[in-house]
Amino acid sequence: MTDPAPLTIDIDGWEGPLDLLLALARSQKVDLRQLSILQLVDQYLTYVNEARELRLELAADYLVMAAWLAYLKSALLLPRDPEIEPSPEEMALRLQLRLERLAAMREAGARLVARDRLGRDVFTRGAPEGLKTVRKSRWQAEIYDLIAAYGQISARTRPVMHIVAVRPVMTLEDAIHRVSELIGQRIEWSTIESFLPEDASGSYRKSALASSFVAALELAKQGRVEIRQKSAFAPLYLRGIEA
Amino acid sequence: MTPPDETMRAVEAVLFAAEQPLTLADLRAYVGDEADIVAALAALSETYTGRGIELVERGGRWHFQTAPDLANFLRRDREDSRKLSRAGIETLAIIAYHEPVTRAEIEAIRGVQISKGTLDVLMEAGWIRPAGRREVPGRPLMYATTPEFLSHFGLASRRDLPGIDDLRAAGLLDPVDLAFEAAHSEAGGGEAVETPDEDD
Amino acid sequence: MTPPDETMRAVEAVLFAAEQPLTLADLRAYVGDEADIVAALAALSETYTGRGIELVERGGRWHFQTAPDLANFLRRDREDSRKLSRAGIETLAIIAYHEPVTRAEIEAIRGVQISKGTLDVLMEAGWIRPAGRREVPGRPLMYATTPEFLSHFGLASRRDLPGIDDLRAAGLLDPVDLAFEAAHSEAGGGEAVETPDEDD
Repeated sequence: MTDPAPLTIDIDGWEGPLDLLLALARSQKVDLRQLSILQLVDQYLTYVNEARELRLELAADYLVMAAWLAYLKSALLLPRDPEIEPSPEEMALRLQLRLERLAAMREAGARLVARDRLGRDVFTRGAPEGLKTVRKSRWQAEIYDLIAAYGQISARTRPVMHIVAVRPVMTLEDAIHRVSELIGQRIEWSTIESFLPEDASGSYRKSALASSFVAALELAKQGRVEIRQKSAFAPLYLRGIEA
Repeated sequence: MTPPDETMRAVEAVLFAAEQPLTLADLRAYVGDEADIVAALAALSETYTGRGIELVERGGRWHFQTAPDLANFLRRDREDSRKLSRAGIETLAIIAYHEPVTRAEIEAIRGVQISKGTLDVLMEAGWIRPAGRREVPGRPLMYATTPEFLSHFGLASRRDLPGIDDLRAAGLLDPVDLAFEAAHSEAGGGEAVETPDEDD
Repeated sequence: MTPPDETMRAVEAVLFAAEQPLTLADLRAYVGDEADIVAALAALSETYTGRGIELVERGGRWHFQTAPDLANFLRRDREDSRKLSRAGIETLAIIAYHEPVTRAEIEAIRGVQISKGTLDVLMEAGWIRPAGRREVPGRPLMYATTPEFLSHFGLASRRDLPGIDDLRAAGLLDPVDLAFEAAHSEAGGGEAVETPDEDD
């Protein structure tokens, strides 16, 4: 194996084994497609050995690559064993394809950053006036919304006149008069409902019931009526007190 | 027109990229002492005559600017259609019915405070305008509607706004709670409340 | 040279005043729908040929910039704040030439893991962006370049990437597996190592 120009050992300069391999491949000064993989393997192994002699700490992935390359080299040199898959040639081809791709991208990156770059080589206007977007709102409202809103405000805030319709009610006076008249005829306990007019219905009946109840309380206070109720919401019974 | 020479191109590029107007000395510092900056500026100035951009000198400093007559192209209006808020429509209604009216008066009628933004929106819409000051302590500003208000709402004049009686007839004055009670008691079979004319 | 008409002047002024490159749609929004913007751009482009300023299209967006050959007059002496690491340059190139591409695919090409900061720096510069997920197990994020990338590197489109046609023709943008299959089947599995027949 011809030893290529010795590389200076600078392990920190490489971004991994593939990067180092590419640099070594370049030192063969051939198109990567003409690359001698065996020579590359030797170059790599030499490099790693030198680094070890210098007691440099080598990252594990460099050593893994070294082991794999050593295996590849022996496989390439030994008589072919058709049982082994993939074949050493295939492994070597894959390595070469990877190196080609890395080299291509490395070169592309270099060409890219060498272009005339905005803010470095070419410049946009230093003090542009700027463009304005004037955002205008076109407000929507219909005449109905306007009128309805005013109606609602008026309804909400105008002094409300309460017109109480003529309601069919039994006044307290009527109820007192009625209950005191009827009670004279009832010696037995009678429900308060039995004191209501028979034709009373609806809200008039409710009114009559309420007034009759208050009338009963008033008459009880006067000592003219007794009231009995077994429990809350149970029927309310009235009976006259004999004078 | 002068064909661009190197100095002229350099002056053009330097002025274009500059963040501030540049003096002759500034230009020399970039382009070089030997160059005939003055001639380049004159040639550029001529080149840009009648174009969208012009080269101008203000107090010994040179810069490019867009041609003043094109200012209208440098802004673009974007119209968004937006619905007026409830506060907005109510405030507008009060102003329309009561104008001229102060903010405090609007609040008294509405029974709710109005934010400054509400009046701003109505002003931006072009529907209201300041209309003098009320001659009371503090001289508050009064507001009134505009001709745009009338045309937007299709009114020939403010007299076309329906009056209170019209509103009542249209059922628009029904207090919400009264209507509720009516509906409620009807459902309960009673005939308690005088049914307000709800029918349209 | 075309004498400047109104549209041309307006387009010139709008592009001049803009803080960002503008698309045709942007220009239409400012200059008007009826105007023949494309013709105005072509005329302007011609007018500015050979001048200190040039009109360029980058990824469908137009802007004025100084002519590249005048860089020596303009180069500012602040250090290039966007100095990229070698890893950054390679990663950017891989994304630009392969987009959309996942992190694992970038790492496969470079043979090393990408440190987290590398993608961050490119993203912060506004040159790359996440571009969906690859529909494979793990659904890895893909990356692609941005319009700012094209502007910054002076590319009208990705087709302008240096050497991209040659790289594609040589199969160098295909994954190793694909290239391997091709080379292997052509060579019939024989002595493919030293001279794989890659040329199309």
